[in-house]
Parts: sequence; C-alpha cells; structure tokens
Amino acid sequence: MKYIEEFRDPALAKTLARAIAAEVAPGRSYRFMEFCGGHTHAIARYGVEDLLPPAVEMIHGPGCPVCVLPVGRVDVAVALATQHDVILCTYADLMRVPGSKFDSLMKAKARGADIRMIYSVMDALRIAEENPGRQVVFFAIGFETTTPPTALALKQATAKGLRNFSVHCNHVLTPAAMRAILGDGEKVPLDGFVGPAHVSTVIGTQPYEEFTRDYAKPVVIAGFEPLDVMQAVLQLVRQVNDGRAEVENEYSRAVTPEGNTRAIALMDEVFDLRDSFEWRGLGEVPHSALKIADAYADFDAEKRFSVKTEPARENKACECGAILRGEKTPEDCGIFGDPCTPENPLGACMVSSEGACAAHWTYGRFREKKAVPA
Amino acid sequence: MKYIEEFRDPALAKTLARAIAAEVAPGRSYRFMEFCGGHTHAIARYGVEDLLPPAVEMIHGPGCPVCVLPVGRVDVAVALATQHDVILCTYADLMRVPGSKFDSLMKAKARGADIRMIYSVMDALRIAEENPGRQVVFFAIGFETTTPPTALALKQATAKGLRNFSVHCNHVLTPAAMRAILGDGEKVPLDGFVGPAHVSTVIGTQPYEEFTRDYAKPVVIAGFEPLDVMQAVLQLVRQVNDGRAEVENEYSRAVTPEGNTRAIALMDEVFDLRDSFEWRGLGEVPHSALKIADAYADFDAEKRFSVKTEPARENKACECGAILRGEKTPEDCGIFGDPCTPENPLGACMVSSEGACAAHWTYGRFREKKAVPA
Amino acid sequence: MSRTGRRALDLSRGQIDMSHGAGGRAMAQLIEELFFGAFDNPALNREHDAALLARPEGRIVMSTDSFVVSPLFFPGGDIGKLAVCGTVNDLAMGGGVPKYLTAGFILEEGFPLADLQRIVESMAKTAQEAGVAIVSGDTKVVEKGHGDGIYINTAGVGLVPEGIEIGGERARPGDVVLISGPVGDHGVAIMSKRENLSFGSEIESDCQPLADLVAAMLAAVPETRVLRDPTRGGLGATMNEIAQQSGVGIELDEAAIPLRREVKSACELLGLDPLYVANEGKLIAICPEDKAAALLSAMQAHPRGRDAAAIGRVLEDDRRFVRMVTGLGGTRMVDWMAGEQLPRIC
Amino acid sequence: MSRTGRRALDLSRGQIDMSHGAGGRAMAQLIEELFFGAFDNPALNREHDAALLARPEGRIVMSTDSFVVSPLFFPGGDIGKLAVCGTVNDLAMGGGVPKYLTAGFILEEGFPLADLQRIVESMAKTAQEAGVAIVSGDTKVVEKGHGDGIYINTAGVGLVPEGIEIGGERARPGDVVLISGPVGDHGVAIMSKRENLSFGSEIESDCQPLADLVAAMLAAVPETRVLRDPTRGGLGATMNEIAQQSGVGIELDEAAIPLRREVKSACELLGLDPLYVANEGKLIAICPEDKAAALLSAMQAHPRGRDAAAIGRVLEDDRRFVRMVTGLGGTRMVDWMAGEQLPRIC
Amino acid sequence: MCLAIPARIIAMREDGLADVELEGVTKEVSLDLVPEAGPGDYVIVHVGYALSLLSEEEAQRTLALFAEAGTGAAA
Amino acid sequence: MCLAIPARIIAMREDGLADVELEGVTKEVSLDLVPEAGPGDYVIVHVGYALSLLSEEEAQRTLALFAEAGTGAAA
Ligand code: SF4
Ligand code: SF4
Ligand SMILES: [Mg+2]
Ligand SMILES: [Mg+2]
Ligand SMILES: [Mg+2]
Ligand SMILES: [Mg+2]
Ligand SMILES: [Mg+2]
Ligand SMILES: [Mg+2]
Ligand SMILES: [Mg+2]
Ligand SMILES: [Mg+2]
Ligand SMILES: [Mg+2]
Ligand SMILES: [Mg+2]
Repeated sequence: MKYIEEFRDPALAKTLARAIAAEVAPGRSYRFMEFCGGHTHAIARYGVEDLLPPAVEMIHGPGCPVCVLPVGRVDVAVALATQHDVILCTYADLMRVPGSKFDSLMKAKARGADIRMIYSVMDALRIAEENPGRQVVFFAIGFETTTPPTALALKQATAKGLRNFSVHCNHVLTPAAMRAILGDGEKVPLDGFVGPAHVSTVIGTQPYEEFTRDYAKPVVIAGFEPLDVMQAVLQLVRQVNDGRAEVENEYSRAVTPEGNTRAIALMDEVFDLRDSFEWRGLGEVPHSALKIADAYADFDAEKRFSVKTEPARENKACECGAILRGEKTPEDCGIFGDPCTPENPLGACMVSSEGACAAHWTYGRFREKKAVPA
Repeated sequence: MKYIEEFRDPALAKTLARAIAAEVAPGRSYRFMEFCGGHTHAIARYGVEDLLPPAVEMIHGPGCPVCVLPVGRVDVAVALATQHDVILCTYADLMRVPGSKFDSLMKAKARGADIRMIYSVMDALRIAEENPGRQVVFFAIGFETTTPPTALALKQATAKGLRNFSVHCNHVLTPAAMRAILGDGEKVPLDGFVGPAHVSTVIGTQPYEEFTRDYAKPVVIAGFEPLDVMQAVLQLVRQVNDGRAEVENEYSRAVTPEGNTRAIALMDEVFDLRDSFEWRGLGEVPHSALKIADAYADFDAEKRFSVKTEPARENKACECGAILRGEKTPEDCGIFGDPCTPENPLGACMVSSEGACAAHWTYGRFREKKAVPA
Repeated sequence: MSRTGRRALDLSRGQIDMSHGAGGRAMAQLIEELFFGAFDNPALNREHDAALLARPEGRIVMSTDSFVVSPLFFPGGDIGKLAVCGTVNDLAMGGGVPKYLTAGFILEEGFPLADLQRIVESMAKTAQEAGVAIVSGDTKVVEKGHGDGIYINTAGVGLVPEGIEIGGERARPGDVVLISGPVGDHGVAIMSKRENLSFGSEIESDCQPLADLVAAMLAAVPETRVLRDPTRGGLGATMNEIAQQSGVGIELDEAAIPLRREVKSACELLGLDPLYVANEGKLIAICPEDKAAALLSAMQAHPRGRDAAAIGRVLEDDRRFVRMVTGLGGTRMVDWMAGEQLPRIC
Repeated sequence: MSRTGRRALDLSRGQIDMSHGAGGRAMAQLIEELFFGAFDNPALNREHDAALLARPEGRIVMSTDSFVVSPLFFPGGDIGKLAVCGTVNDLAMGGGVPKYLTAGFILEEGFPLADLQRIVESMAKTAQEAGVAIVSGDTKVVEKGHGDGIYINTAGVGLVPEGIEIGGERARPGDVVLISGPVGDHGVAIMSKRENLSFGSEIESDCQPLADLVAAMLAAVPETRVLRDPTRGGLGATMNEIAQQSGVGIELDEAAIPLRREVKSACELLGLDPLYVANEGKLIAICPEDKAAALLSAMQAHPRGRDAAAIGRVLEDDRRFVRMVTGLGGTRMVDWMAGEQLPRIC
Repeated sequence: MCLAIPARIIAMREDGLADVELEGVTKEVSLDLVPEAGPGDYVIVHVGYALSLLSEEEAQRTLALFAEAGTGAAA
Repeated sequence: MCLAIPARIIAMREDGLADVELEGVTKEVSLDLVPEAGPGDYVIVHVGYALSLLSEEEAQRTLALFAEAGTGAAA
C-alpha cells in the first residue's frame, strides 16, 4: 500500500535503529512520551521497543479518547441509551469501555438498548433520516480529528431540519492534555514528545510551540507508521543531545504549519470551549474540551435529554495518572493483569489497545522488564 | 369432564342411533341443516354420520364466522396490519383465512406486521395498556357469542379513556343468515334446522320462531356435543313425521327462551344494525351485521384508519353458495381437493375445520360417497 | 490469576454479550467454565473442534434436531433436557443404542448466564440418565432481537445391534400399533405457560429419554417393525408419516388412546385436538400381530411404558389414509394437520 | 393432485411461515420438495428421524457447528456452503475422512423460499464436492424477530484411519507451524458486505472443504501432529488454543504469513488485525521439524494448498505465550483477542 | 366462532373475574355477562367470558331424554 | 481515535463525496474538509472523511531522511 508499506520497511528500520543507537549519548537515558495512542499502538504492534537502545524509554501518553473518557461520561452514554428510547450511535471503540459497576454500552445493548456501532457520523445522519419516528443521538468522542466531521454533521442536520438528530459532545483537545501532563513543568521526567500525527493534520504545528517555549520540551510531530516513530525518536535524541527544544515536523507529508484552516474554522463555529472537563487518569483539566455552541443548541443532546446517573468513581488502586505522566509503568500497578486486563479493564490505560496498560498486556508482556539505565 | 363426557357416551349414542333409525319413515329422506360450525365439527369429528340412517342427510350451514368473512374484509385486516403501524389483535382462527392473492394475516405476520393472536378481547385491552405508544386494533369477528365481550371491551376502553385502542367490527347475526338461506322459502330443499347452541345462550329461543312461522321449518336448538346433535335429529325427524314446525330447545341446560338479557342490552347499546353486509358464499345479506354505534365512534377502527384495498373477488369455480344452501355437496365442486384444500382454501367452506368442505376433507373423505335415497 | 488472566464468570448476574461468541478469550472462558464442567468426558476434554471416538461395533444411526421452545423452562423440563431427549429418542427410534451427542448453542445477546448454567446442567443430567456422552459442542452468539434467548441443536450417533431392522416403511397390514403412554402432555404443559394462554394445571411435560425402554422392547420383540416418537405434530402426524412411508392405511381406536384428564380438559378449553399435540417422552411401536402381546407386556413392565396400550392396527389402503373409530362409535379421518394447530375459538 | 393434496411450493415468491415448522403437511411438503431433492441419498430418503448407516471401518470423529452469518450470501459463498465446509473441515482437522452430515435449519418466519432453495442447493453441491452425504435433517420455524432469516447447524461423522493421531495437545517444541494459504479472506469478504461498513473489493471468502487436502497431507506425512482450521478468532485464536492445549509457546514470523493485498488494505481501512480475522478454507498444520519440508510440498502440490507456507515454530514456554517476529523486525505477543474484533477508529 | 365449554366456578376474584375449573385445569374468566353466577355454579365459557349459567337440572333432564329414546325405540 | 490512512481519489461523486482506493479496496468518503482535492490526489482518510491532502513530495523527502540516517550512522 503506497505511503504505508514504505514506512514499515524492515531494512530502513534497521538503519534507523543503528542511527539512534549511534546517536545516544553514553551513560544517559532518554524518556520520550508519545502523546498519541496511534503511536503507542505502532510501537507495540511492530515491536519497535526491540529496535530502540535501552537508553531510550517510550512513555505512553493519554492520546486515546476512549481511554480518557471518564467513567461518569460512559454512564451518561449508557443512561441515554437505556433511559430514553433513543437510537444511540457511536464509534465501535466505545462499546466495551467500562462505566460504573462494570457496565458498558456493549452490555446495555445486550440488555436490549438500541445502540448502533457506526463507522462515520454520516451513518448517524442516515439512520436519523431512515427513522423519523425515533430520536437518534450521536455520542461524539475524539480529539481534533473526529471533531470536524461532527461539526459538519451538526451543520447538515441544521440545514436539513433533522429534528430527531442530536449530538452528545465529548470532544477533547490535545494541547490542553499535554499542558496538564507537564503541570508545573520542572518535575516531569520527560525529555520530549512525539507529537500527534492526525490531530496535527487538523491543528497544524503551531499549537506545540508553547511546549518548546514554556517548558523547553522538544516536540517532533510524527506519522503513525513505525518508521515515523523511529525517525521522530532519532530527531528527539538529536535535539536533547544538542540542548535544543523545537517543534519539528516529521509528518510533513500530511501536516502543514497552519493545519486544515477550513476544519479549524468549522470547529470554531460549531463548538465553544468548556471551562473544564474530566479526563480519566488526569482528573479535571481546564479548557480541555468542547461543547456545542449556542447557535446549534437545538441539536445538543445534553440539552435535549436529561439523564440520571449515580456519582461515578475511578478505581482507587489504578495508577493510570502516574503512568500517563511517565512516573510509573504498567507493571508498577498492583492490579495489572490481575484483575485488570483488557476483558476486565479497571482503569483508563487498559481500555483500548492504544492505552499504555492494554498495549503492554496485549503485545508486550512476554518481555522481561527491561533494565533502564538510571 | 362433567356436562361434557356424558354427552359423548357411546352407549347412549347407540341408543339414539337406534331410535332415529326406528323413527325414520320408510322411503323418505330427511335433509337437516345444522346451522353452526360447532355442530358440523361435532358431526365430523365424532363420525356421527356413521350413526345416522342413510335417510338422514346433514347439510352444513354457514355458521362459522371465519368461513363467511368475505375476501374484502380479510384484505382490510391485512391492510390495517401492514399499512398502519398498528398492533392488530385477532382470534387465532382468522390467521390463515385467505384474502386476495392467497394473502392472509399469517403471511402478513411473516412479512413483519405486528399481529397478535389473542384468546380473549381482554388480552387486546391489556396489550393496549402495555403499549401506550402504539395503536392497538382488535379485529372483531363472530356471531352473537363473541359480540357481547367486544361490547364490554368498548365500554371498558371508554371508561379508561384508552385512546390507543379501537375495534374493527365484523360481527354478524345468525337469524339474518338463516333467513338468507331460506330465501323465498319454497324451493329450499331443507326439512329443518339444528339450531345454534351458544348463539342461543345469548339470544334465546325466541328469534327462531319466525322460521317455524314464516317458512314452516322445524328448528331444534341443540348443544355442540354429538349426543345433542343426535337428539336434535331425533326431534326433527319426529317433527317432520308429525308435520309439525316448532322451535324446540334440546340445549335447555344453557339456553333460556329469553337468552342473556344483559348481553342483549349491551349489544343494543354499543352496536347498530348495518343495512347490509357481505357474506362469503351468500353474498350481500340485509341487516345481517353490526357496526359500532355513534356513542362509541371514537373507538371505531373503520373511522380511525383508512385503508386501501383492491376490489376483491371470490373464486368463480367455488360452489360454496350452493353448498351452504344445501343444493350441492363438497364433492360436487370441481376443485374440491385439487387445488382447494385446507392448506390452500379457495372458498369459504374450506377455510376453517367448521366449514362444510374442510370438515369433509379433513374428517370424512375416506368415506365413499353415501348413496342418498332421492 | 487464572491461566487467561480474568475474573470468573458472574453466573448469578452475568449476561451473554457478543464477545462470548467471538472466538476470543471470553468465549474460551464460557466454554471452559460452563460447558466442560457439566459435560465432562474424555472425548470432549480434548478441546478439539472434533471429538475422536472409539471404533463402533455395529451399524450406526445419526440424527439431529434443533430446539426452539418457548418458554425455556416449563413444568417437567427445560430446553436442555428436551434437546438431549429429542436426539436420544430419534436415535432409539432408529433401533440404535444412543452413544454420542454433539451440542450447538445459539445464544442471544443478553441471555442470563444463570439460565444457561441451569440448562447446561439439565443437559448433563439427562445425558447421564440416557447413557450418552456429549462429545463436541459449538457456541454462537446472535444480536438482541435475532434469537429467543437460546436455541439448541443436538445431533447424535447410536449403534444398531445386528438383527434389528426398524423403519417407517416396514409397517404391514395386520400389524398392531402400540403407544407407550398418554398423549399430549408435553404440548399442553408448554401451552399452559404461554403468556397469552396461561391456565392453571398440574400437567408436566413427558420429556424423557426412551433408550432404555426401546432396549427392553427390542430384547423382548426384536421383530418390532416401526418405532417413532410422536413429537411435533403429535400422534396424528406420526401415523400419517408411517402410513405414507409404508404405503398402508392405519386405523386407530380413540377409546384405547391413553389421555390424561387434565390434558383432555386443556384441549377442550383451547379447542385443540390432542392427537396433534406434541409429546417428548412417548413412542409408537408397530409390530406383527402375533408379537403384540409380548411387546405390550415388555412396555408395561418398564417404568417409562407403564401406561402403554395397543391403539390401532395397520390396514391395506392405497390411499394411505389414517382413520379412527371415535369414542362415540363413529369413524373419522386423522389427516395431516393443515399448518400449525392454533387455539381455536370456533 | 399430489399425494398430500396441495399446490406445489411457490419457490419464486413464497415465504416461510409458522406452518412450515409445525409438523403438519406444509412442513412435510417443504422437506419433500426442497430438501429431499437436493440432498438425495439412500439414508436420507428413508424419511426417518434417524439415518441408518453402514458399520464404520475405523475410529470415528464427530463435530458440530452452527452458522449464523450475515449476510447470508457473500462473495465466494453462502451460509449453506459455509455450513457444509465448517463441519467437514472440523472432521478433517480431527484426522477424519468426513462421511456423514446432519443439517438442522432454524428458519425465520418470512424467509423467502427462493433463498432457502439457493442455500440448500449450495449445501448439496458442497457436500458432493467434499464427499459427504447429508443423512438426516431437521427444520424449525421461529417467529419474525426471533431469528435472522436462517441459521444452520451441521454435525458430522468422519472415520479416522489407523496410524493417524491428530490433536491440539500434540505440538512439541521444535515443531514447525504451516498454513495452507493467505489469512483473513473470509472475514473481510463478509465485512465488505455489511451494510454499515460496505467497501468495494474483489475479495472472496476462502470457504472450501479441506478433506481432500488433509488426505493428501496425511498420506505424505502421517506423523502430522496438529491440524486446525483458523475460523472464528482467526490465526491468533487458533495459535493460542494450541499453545494452551499443548503447554508450549509458539513463535510466528509475520513476514511469512500469506496475506492478500486486498485483505491487508481492508484491515488497514477498518483498523483490524488480520491475524484475528476468520478463515473458512484454510488450515494450520504442526509437524516435526524433519517432516516440515515434505508436508509443505504435499500442501503446495494440492490445489487447495498452493499458497501454503511455513509460518512459525513451537517453543518451550511455560507461560504458553504466542509471540511473533514482526515484519519490521521487532517482537510482539499474539494474545487471545479480548471480546470480538470491532472496526476501530482509534 | 362459538367454541364454549361448561366449567365450574371455584373462586371469585376482583373486577368481575372468577376462576373456573375443568377437571384438572383452571382458568380466569370474566363474569361480567352473568354477574349472578357464584362459586359452585357451572357456566358456559367462551373467549374468556361466561356466557350463561348451566342448569344442572335441565342437563339431567336432557340426559334422561337420551336414555328414554332407547326405551321408545325398544318399544 | 485517530486511525487514518492515505488513499488515492479515483472518482468524484455528488454531494462532496468521492471514491478512494487503497490497493484493491475502494471506499466512499467525504471531501467536505478538503474540497480542493481531486482525482489522483492522495488524502488522509479518517472516519469516512478526508482530513488533509498528502504531499507526495514531502513523503519522498521523509523516506530520504530515513535512508540518510543510515549514511549518518555509518559515517
Ligand atoms: S493496570 Fe489497570 S488499574 Fe493498573 S494502572 Fe493500568 S489501567 Fe490502571
Ligand atoms: S371445495 Fe373449495 S372451492 Fe369448492 S365449494 Fe368447497 S370451498 Fe368452495
Ligand atoms: Mg466557538
Ligand atoms: Mg343500537
Ligand atoms: Mg431428529
Ligand atoms: Mg426428533
Ligand atoms: Mg465451533
Ligand atoms: Mg422423532
Ligand atoms: Mg465444530
Ligand atoms: Mg468449526
Ligand atoms: Mg426433527
Ligand atoms: Mg475448527
């Protein structure tokens, strides 16, 4: 597949591995966070870890919107689907995400709720048109990648006067989460970021400047193929070695400095910033999510339907927060693998195969724990 | 079972058989019509024919409301169930009755229509209460037996303000059909009637006086057990022999002269007489059916739902009319058994096991055609 | 941590979801924790998709039936017991000694695991009673609204001893028709629990495995010609099948057909003919007239045939009609049923 | 007039209704006109609930599977072909020569008779190709909304020649893992026709009977230890099952696993891992290292194994992990799948 | 349309309903059309409604008629 | 949430839709977010929408970087 397979070439992987190993400064370690689950997935699925020198440690960030959706929001999705006689449409990824009391959309569906896994928000619009007698709610999740399609759907629903369609908005923002991870900055044991691939196709490279400027952390935006990740690591090692902190764009084949200005304008029009939003593992993060703007309030499922949910609580034993901040690894968690597994996820990082714990459990647990030079 | 098995006793059957044989006048024949399908069924199922002398011939009347429902009314039932998103409730007997183009409620259900077979109109009311979001239509068929329960249901729906319930009324009247069979009287080759059992529990014995008075046909009201039928035959033979034409009540254990006055009053209140109604096999019969009275018009499905049906036609080859009037027997019909069978009924009499053709096909076709003395 | 790293199945409150049929760990867990425990036997425990069995002594018979009964639990049994009895009995009716069963489950999303456990345990118990091993199984999960809780298919293999020749085509004029007990119990027990019909009664399904009864019968009268369990369509359908296959007529004697008074009452109430009501633990046997007394004795001597009776005889009739002398003393046809028997009001 | 007095089935416009499952004449007609014609064989035509078969030479294997696929017709096959291949292949994977099948149909009210006919004819054709006889059947009809058009269960019996010992527990460290051709064709062909995913492609299901391939393989290498068809759950699930049952580890070589470019593309598009996508005409074989070349040649010499490849080896590993050297040159686990594989967007 | 059977009232329930018994089988029916019926009475039951009371005396009279027919014929 | 793949536009459809191709597989996607894209262009496809154009030139440049890393390391 053109523009895919070239970026998985094993010969080039060896080349890059040698280059990284050669550039690593003796006696020091490099801790890079790949923000995106897409990177986490690529690293785990292709075994990139085996091609990196021991001195480079990859920290898996919170860039999986399914993982970071808080328990309470999953409860709302379940409640919407079960307390109102709606057709709830959502991306398949969300189906198994656990809410309170081990409940999930998958289980609600098994109990009889009308929940449709869709591939695209266009499908939700079509379902609404085909079922004029039913209320159709799109439970929208995702970063700045899925957000523009949701914005388009809201505009289309308005244009068509599709009164039985609404959106429950849970869209979140990447830079805000990176800011939350860096917190007060100094103590965070990270030497740089592999920056988002497809989020950056939309928002461009500019929003990452604050991290190089305010936190002195290098950022290399990279594609989701394994060679992209390796090249980004190489560039990060070089920046660290050089004492630089710059935004570099490894994924220049799809990402421009300004991003997709049309998509950005759309998001601005249709959504407003929330003051604060809860992230699983990170807690409340200010200005980290979007809500539907007043002009589209008629299509806001949060306003159209009131749902009752119990106050939700994250699992206390879960170390996700520390793992997402790079302070701990999955194996440091006392319940990793027992009882927390992908079938029975008890924390954010075990929810999707892009989560740090799930990726390690599913793809990496055969490895002995690698000794990291301190 | 008390009051059932005593009336099926084989020793008494032999006694009655001997008595009938003994009373039959040599050299003459007796042609009696049992009006009701209940009698037809009892005769066929218990093999009563084998216990009657050759001189007595039983003609099977139109007393099966499922058989006499015209094709066009079945089409309306199918259309109601398929053109409006209603829950159509009806007695199971109606499910297989063919409308136009071999269609039926059973087939409409197979295509996805929400059709519920109910045992009692109370079930239809319950379904309406349990499904407040759906329109529930009771497709009401039957003689004066099922009619009072329908009347009660309409009164209950009114009392409860059950706005999603309505009745499609197809109730028909027994005496009108008997009148239609007798027509202008003289030419009809019938020597008397076995009169209705359960219809008479409601309407009493009085309505049959006109047939003895105006047509000089003896009527013996009889229960639906085989000994009841035999006793009625015995009494009819005696009346014929004596030259009498009286209303006699063999079923006095359940039928009184005045009938169930409460039920009669209910029917009067809730229904009005139709000017005319079509019967399968008999054609249009004046004053032979009921419609919902104006006071209950809100619950009249004929007014609430408009349905589109093609003009319906009975099968031309079908001899039902002549059979119902006692002029022909099922085996006189050119298509009896091929292709007209209970699986593929092409005329009224083949529709339910109470119909003349179906009863003969199902229970009697092993018999050689009995030679009837002319 | 168990070998696949997971919590145990929640058998009290858990429900089937799509993952239990998807071939992953959830399915493996369901099979391991629920099915293997109940159906314990060496062939099954190989955890292979196919079960390896010993070399059979004799000809084999095979049969299959799917079970879609509603309600799933009814007086006298459940769908699991039914699924085992159904195939065991069909094998026995082929003259076979039932040996091995397979079990295929189609589960609807949302089905309670507790119900599944009850059903599986009932299957295991019945299989043990019938002397068969459940050697291979399969589980599929369908979406909500595409099933009815659970459907079960069983298929089986039995061994036919030398000298036994049973077949629906072997009835001969003059033969005697026997039945092992009263008709209609199963069908009426089921109907008594249907939401829209419900009536009170003590009627229990007759659902039971008949292999041991058949063994006793064939030991007494190896010349038995036809065995058949009058399940769906009841005695009426079974008699017509045999008349059709053997090219004969059959005459039944209504007064001789065993029928419980409760079943008779329920049939009166619903306008049903008990001759067409399903049985799940009865058999019809046809044998030469001179063996009928011996066969009847053998049946009556067995606990599952205590109420056996001779109910008719085979006639010569090119039209292959089944007729019956009625309790009243007349005669009628017992025809194929047209469509399914529905409760009548007329 | 036909023997039961009726019109012929309307195969072009007719639909299943409840009467086709009720044990009366409508059901008899369906079975006679539709099934007997297609599945013609002496055992079936006895019209008995159980089929009498010859005395088998050898040990027997039994297996069952139910088929609930949607859509019913897909590129490269249909549910009928699948139902025959599925059980034929499970029997072959047990080392058996498949001989007899039973077929249980669960039909939903309203199902078009024309579709049923197509499916039944496809089963008959596939059975002939696979050398098996469909000897016993069953038909049930469920109400609208309680099925999905048609579900089919097949169960089967095969005969295992002397000297053949196949089992999932027989893999030993050092053994070689072979596959008969590219993975994922069936699952992707099915998904390409699902309403909500539909994409264009020429991908056809690999659905095919493998009994002749297995016969050729066992003739060449009777020492073959494990045979397994990687159906539901794909290669990933099958490898884990074998590792679990044999108490070993397995290492796969991603670069060696045959995979069609269209299947690869579709998996990229939907975010699926082809290792977990279902196959219906492929097999995994495990044999001692010194027989691997002979076995691979035998596979590649057969039309159904032309694209066979050696894809891994068995390791000693108490943890029974399946791992894989990735195409990139790293290593990863190939774990049990958690639940069913859903199209991902993240 | 007129399948109806005699059954004995064994218990009165609310809302005009009663349980009737037919050897070994019980069923809830409405007495709205024969409110005068009470426990022990036989009623003719049709589509879940009692249509009329059954007169035990008349039943015996009718049975006697049957037997009498025999005497008549024998005579 | 950001599974996205490069695919080539092979046909324009109505309503801002287009068919894209990924070796042997085609899929209908919306070009509403990159209306400037046309036949022959590669676009990054995500949840049925093209998110951005793919620059073939930049892709080659990045691949060249990988190779170059080798030269650097070897050096
Ligand atoms: S193993 Fe589970 S509970 Fe522990 S940190 Fe990871 S996700 Fe949280
Ligand atoms: S056999 Fe059929 S067509 Fe002929 S008279 Fe009877 S019902 Fe009518
Ligand atoms: Mg805004
Ligand atoms: Mg009036
Ligand atoms: Mg069977
Ligand atoms: Mg059976
Ligand atoms: Mg299976
Ligand atoms: Mg049977
Ligand atoms: Mg199998
Ligand atoms: Mg299989
Ligand atoms: Mg069967
Ligand atoms: Mg298999």
